[in-house]
Amino acid sequence: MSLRNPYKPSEWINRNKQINFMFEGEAFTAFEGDTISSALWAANQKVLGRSFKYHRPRGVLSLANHDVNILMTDGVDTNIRADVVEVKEGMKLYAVNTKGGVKKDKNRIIDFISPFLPVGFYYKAFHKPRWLFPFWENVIRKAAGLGVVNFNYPRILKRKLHTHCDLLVVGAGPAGLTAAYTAATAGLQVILVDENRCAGGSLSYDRGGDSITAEHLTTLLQKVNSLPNINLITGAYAAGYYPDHLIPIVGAAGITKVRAKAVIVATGAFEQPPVFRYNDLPGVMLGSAAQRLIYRYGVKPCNNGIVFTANNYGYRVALDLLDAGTSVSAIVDLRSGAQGGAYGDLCAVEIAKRNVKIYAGYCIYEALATSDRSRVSGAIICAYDDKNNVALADNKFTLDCDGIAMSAGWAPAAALLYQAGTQMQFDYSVQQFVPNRLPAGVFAAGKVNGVYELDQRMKDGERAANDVLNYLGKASVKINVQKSNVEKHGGTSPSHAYPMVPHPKGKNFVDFDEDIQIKDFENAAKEGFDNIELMKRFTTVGMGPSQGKHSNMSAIRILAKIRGLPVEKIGTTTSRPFFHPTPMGHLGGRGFHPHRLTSLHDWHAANGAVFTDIGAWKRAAYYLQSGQTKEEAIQTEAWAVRNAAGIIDGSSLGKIEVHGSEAAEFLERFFTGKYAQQKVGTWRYTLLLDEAGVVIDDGVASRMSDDLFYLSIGTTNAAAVYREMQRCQQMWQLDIGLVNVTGALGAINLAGPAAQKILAGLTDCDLSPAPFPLGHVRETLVANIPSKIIRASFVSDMAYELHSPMDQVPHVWAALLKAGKQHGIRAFGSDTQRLLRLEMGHAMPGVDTDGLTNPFEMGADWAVKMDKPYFIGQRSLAIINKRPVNKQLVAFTLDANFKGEMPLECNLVIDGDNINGRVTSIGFSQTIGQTIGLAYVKPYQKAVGTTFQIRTDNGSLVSATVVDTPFFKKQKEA
Amino acid sequence: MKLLTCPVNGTRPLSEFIFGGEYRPAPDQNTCTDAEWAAYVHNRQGAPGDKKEWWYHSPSGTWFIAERNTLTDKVARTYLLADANKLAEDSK
Amino acid sequence: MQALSITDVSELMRYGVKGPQAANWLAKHEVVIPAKPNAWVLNKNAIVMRLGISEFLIEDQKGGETCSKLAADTLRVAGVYKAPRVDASYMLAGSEVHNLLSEICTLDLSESALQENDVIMTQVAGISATVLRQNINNEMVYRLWCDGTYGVYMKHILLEIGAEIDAMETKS
Amino acid sequence: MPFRLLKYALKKEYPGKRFFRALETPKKSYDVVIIGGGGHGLAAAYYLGKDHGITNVAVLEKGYIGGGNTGRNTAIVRSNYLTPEGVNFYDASVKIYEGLSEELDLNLFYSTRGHFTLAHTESAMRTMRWRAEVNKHVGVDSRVVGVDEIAKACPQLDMSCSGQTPILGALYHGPGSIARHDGVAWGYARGADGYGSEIFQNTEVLSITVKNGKVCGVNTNKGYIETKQVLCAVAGFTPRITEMVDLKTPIVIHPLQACVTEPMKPWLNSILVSGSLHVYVSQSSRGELVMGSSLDPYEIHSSRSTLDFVEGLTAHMLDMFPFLSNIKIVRQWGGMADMTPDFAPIMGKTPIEGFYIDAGWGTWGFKATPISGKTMAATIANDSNHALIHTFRLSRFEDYELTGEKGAASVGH
Repeated sequence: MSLRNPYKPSEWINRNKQINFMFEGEAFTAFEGDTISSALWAANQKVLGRSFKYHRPRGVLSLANHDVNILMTDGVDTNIRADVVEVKEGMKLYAVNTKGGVKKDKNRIIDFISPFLPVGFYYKAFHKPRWLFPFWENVIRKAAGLGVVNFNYPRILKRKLHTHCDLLVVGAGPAGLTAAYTAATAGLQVILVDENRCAGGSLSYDRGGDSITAEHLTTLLQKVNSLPNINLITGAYAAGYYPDHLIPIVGAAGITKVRAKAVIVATGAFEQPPVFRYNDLPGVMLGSAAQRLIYRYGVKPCNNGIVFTANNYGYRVALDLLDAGTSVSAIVDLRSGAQGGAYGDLCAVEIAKRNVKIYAGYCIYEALATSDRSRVSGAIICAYDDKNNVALADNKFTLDCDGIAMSAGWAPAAALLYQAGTQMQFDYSVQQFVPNRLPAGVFAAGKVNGVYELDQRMKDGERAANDVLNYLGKASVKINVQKSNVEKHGGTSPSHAYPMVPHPKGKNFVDFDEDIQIKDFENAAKEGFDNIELMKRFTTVGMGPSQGKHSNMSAIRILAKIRGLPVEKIGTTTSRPFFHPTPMGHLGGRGFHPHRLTSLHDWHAANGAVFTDIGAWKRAAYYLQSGQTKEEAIQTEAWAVRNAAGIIDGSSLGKIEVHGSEAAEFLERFFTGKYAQQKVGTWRYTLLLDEAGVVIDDGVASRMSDDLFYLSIGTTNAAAVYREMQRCQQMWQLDIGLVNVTGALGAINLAGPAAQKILAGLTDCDLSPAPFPLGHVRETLVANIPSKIIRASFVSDMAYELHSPMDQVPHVWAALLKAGKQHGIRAFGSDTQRLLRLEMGHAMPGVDTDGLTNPFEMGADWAVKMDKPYFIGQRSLAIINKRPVNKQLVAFTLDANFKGEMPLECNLVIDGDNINGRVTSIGFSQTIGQTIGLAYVKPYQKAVGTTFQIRTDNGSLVSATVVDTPFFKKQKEA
Repeated sequence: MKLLTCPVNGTRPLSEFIFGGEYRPAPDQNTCTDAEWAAYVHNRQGAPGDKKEWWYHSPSGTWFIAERNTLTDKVARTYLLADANKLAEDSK
Repeated sequence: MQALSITDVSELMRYGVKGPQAANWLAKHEVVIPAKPNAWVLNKNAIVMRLGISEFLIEDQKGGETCSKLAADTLRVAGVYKAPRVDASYMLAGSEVHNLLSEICTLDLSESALQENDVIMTQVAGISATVLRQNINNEMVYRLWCDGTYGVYMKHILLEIGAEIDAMETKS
Repeated sequence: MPFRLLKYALKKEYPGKRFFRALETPKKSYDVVIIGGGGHGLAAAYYLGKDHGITNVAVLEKGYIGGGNTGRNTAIVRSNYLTPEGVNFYDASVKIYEGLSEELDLNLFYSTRGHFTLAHTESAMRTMRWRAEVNKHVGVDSRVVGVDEIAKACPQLDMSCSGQTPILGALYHGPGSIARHDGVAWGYARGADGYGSEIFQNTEVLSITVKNGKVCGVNTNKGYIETKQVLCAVAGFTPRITEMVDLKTPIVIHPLQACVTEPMKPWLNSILVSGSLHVYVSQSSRGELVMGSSLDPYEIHSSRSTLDFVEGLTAHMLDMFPFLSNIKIVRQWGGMADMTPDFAPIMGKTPIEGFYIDAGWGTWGFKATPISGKTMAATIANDSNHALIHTFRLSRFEDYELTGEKGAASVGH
């Protein structure tokens, strides 16, 4: 039997387009615009989900994403929120978390044993004996969880955009629409966002059986649509509030991060279910859910309904039900004072006219279920003591029904306000938390502000907009802007102070996500969890996917009752993003993975380079020729450097110019060495420490003129070192200028016995060692490109580092390859470079040091000039110097005939039971014919000739002997 | 994301900045004791309150000082260290 | 007007100089400089950008020769530091240009927020970049510079997002 | 169904006794006052009673018990540290944890899952080997494993990480576990209360009286309490307490954030950490993915959340698990981590007689809860630093003897 009603102009469905879909193996039809839940409800399907813990049958509760009674999978996606997700042609849907289907879920057995699973039961069982817990844990894990993850789900990268506006209004109900219109009329750029497919908020469903609200909606939408400076975004939600008014708007297509100058939160309120036994049966739903079914989807919530109310709103719901063709057999009003339509409410008067029986001062003591427990079939009703909040169950009677609409009150949708730092206070006139002190630039309007009458909500929207204009200094003469106060609520409270019906048998649910009942709170409190946060953690109330939207307020009221305290003394739990759970594909979105390439990148790629990431740079680690292993490639490249020539692209090196009359002074303060007397045309080693005396980086300073040094810095640290130089200059204010030329200049290192010959053909510079020895620098043309030639010895004594404009480096590279061809030149990569520098005995900061190593331990005493007036780290070194050195970096070799398991970097140096240090660098050197390395040892082991033990991965001990550096003594010229 | 105002480049989201720690003038290393120096190097004013801090605007390479309350995360003002030093000179 | 056009103009000549005397030095070479920090002027067919207080980046537009003239002066002067540059440089235009920019930059680059002569140094697609907007033949064009070593990456991102926007345009 | 459940259900008075007494006003004096009712403070109270018979103890908590970092962390327990001292200390903690549910008679859901620290670079692989070798040396089950073994434990993991940062291997740590963090605080609270310690919630320390370099009492919002021994175990609030006694420390507060997805059926059994991608993740017994990232880069005394944290984390999670694109993040939160420059705690005696510190727990405090409680109790009882915490003494900074954990600068947790 279909519950679909005839066409209503308010509806969001397109009756001209039918949609076919499957649910649990059965075929159904829907209209375009139906949500999955509305379509199934229209088809009189009421068991649409199973609860998380007890696997109880569940149907529509809020139809607004304020609960997760109905979660589905379509075989691809999981945990689909059927209440708000539109049904699509061909969908094959199943409820999640069932065993054997939603109707016959085998796990429903858990509901019957639920007395054995009281609140926090899992803390109290399964842990003895200890060895059985893994078994129980497995059982529990399988029972918990909701949907099953689809491991083949595609990666989705949603767009993440940034946008800016004067005012963001969240919520396009009467308050939000009015606020946006008012602000936009005064010239503000406004973004108005609403999570629903259509704007209007409660105007789109809360009709009270009349047409006035519909007229308001039409008028407001016309006004809003007429202004070009309002950007109305529907079907997207404000997911959270972040500092300085940053609010991500999450929609189907992606995230828009709105940076607003001011925000109006007009998010309304969540209707709260009253708590009574079996209030979770399919067919028992919130009044607002019933209205949403009626007006948005043209669906009758039920045929014969009872309204259980504790406010005037229930009477509006009753009128809407009647309007939809539902017969209303009774209104059960918790309030004894509501007798005969008291409180002067017009709807109540109208109801009385329609001969609907009103039981004032009564409660639904218990909902009754059909024999298959699949839906509500009636209600047991009795009088209710509104003072002591107890059901007077001695005289109870039963009414049949196939649906119950509940209206007991509201909780403000104040998540964004809380996240923004709003102080809330409890307002007894509306029995609700309302904003007390709002942060600068954040405003509230409408129900979230405790304003409930429609006229007043619109006025409140206007007031909030005026407050914004004042705040932004945009108050214009045209609009009478004055700081006004929120109008106080008159009449009866829209929310009942304690809409709970105790029942000795329980099953009166507070949190539908987690199946939490009143007694769970009582028990938790009795065990000492009587602080709202402790209670939340112990009972898990509000911790499910709907994050307490329909349960937190009840939890607070119950705890207040238990403790005999007023509600405001209980406080609230902290509100955290997200307002609705937000997909990772939206949040992750398109990731930016910036990387830097040298101008030789294409050449490397074309020549078999295997790249490695060093900081943002992609560097060639080695070049793999066909059939080679990595190790073979490295050895081939190293062999070329030792016996012919090699070139490496060093363009990722940090390169910094220090100009100015006090450039040498700057270097003397910044590094450990001395530079004042350094001759123009030479370079010196640089060692940088931090203030604690720890080694940070090393490099080379070339003096190009009296007032210009050219620094080469390791790739990894280049950006940080430059930044630190800038910071020091801020403090020291020397007559210098820093120019970072890292990206502007490239570098090639040409090394090997044939290096001089190769280079000689490309430059006029006299390269012979007498005029141009190691340690010197020249500026000249290389292959007609202006370049610096630095005779550094990092990988070889016979090496020339060529620094040229980045875009000219390929030209120089090609010229070198061409000139070197007859000498057997070969490109080598950064992994090979590490072996070569090891052969030279150079320790590398970051590889041969860690975050605590000082220069004495590293063996760089010679580079530290303690007799200078100052350098960074000097004072700490003076302290460290008074203490014995605890470890020492030494060079070692393994026996030339060593054949066992090769020690690896970070294998430990072991002496008996003690860890004495670790290997920091190790490699087999073909040139030397031995395995060589650097390791930390205890000072008693540092003398050349000492042997020490390295323990390999498999536990065997390998003897190593301390030797002098460099391993590779002297390059013979070819 | 929070906004921070670079005194040269204006207001930008925090992702454009690098935190450089508290601005802490060092004691005179020639006259202070070892313990004083060790305390300077390692210890911090960890309690919440108004602090002077180094911040670096990455895209422009600008170091500046921000006076920020570490409890409320509110920034009272930002300025270049040199400007502040000059101001202090002038007022002497 | 095209929906989106992305043009790589990295081949244009550029010249960088900084230091306390840089402004005077440029004045001597008859280069008009912006009066305020983080602003730009068009001078003799060259975009002259003042980056922060005392750094300048000049880019010759087609037919300009300011950069080559400046480069010819190799004399070092106190307080004037040549800052050699290899930039990647792009022109972005079209009706969808803000759509593109809103994904790669957090800042408000609309006409109302970015003044005609503003230069901003910010992050674009996660890296440091310089941005301004320029009116060329009555079309608004956004100019974007970043370190040349990021050029391949930047171009890739611009084209990837551009293609997506293009696809959306075609669909709608 | 376990017998104990039946027992609980059939017992008339289902809810047991209060876990700890509801006390409002402290007495005039106590032998020991513990500031901070988190896991550490409560554990110290428990072991003071259990190991040392010291029961005239007040635990002062300014909010509710376990409401600080105890209830905010991602509940990972492991001992695969870098220094032998660190490994020994945390291993002792793991050993207590393994029997703690039984000892406290509360199921802490201590679940040994195995812990993989993924390495995406050669240098990370070297650090993994370093840690593995030190762990092995002191008898802790850690080893460097290859991609195959990772894939066996977690076949869903994309080893190429979407092609961005391929996984080369991992440090595997067998004892790596997760636990129900709140339960740890509640269990210790019940135990401490059972020995006679008195727990006061909503009780804030306003000042501490020190005379002649000795502690004599604490002033609270509920009056003055005389005591000669005060333990400061307040994590993110440490600098506010040490300021009261004019004690200088290196501790600065940085927020650490975490987030959780909606529950799903179990699929992730291991605990995974990626230093390069700044991700750590495990699946709770409820079915949620619990995830964290690295520290926020600047000092702030607030547990606020940021959007860029969750954007960065989810992007990296999707690099590892691309199929999670439509799995939803339910909630994000933050805690205040009390960071030290060498990534190790500060524990033990201080220059102020009777003032003991248990701080600097940064991002690694939860796993140390039992052992810190035990060693601090011993330190207080004997007025002498327990041998296990010598490395973590406050004076190491003045001595330039920072702990070697600084050597391994990768994401911890």
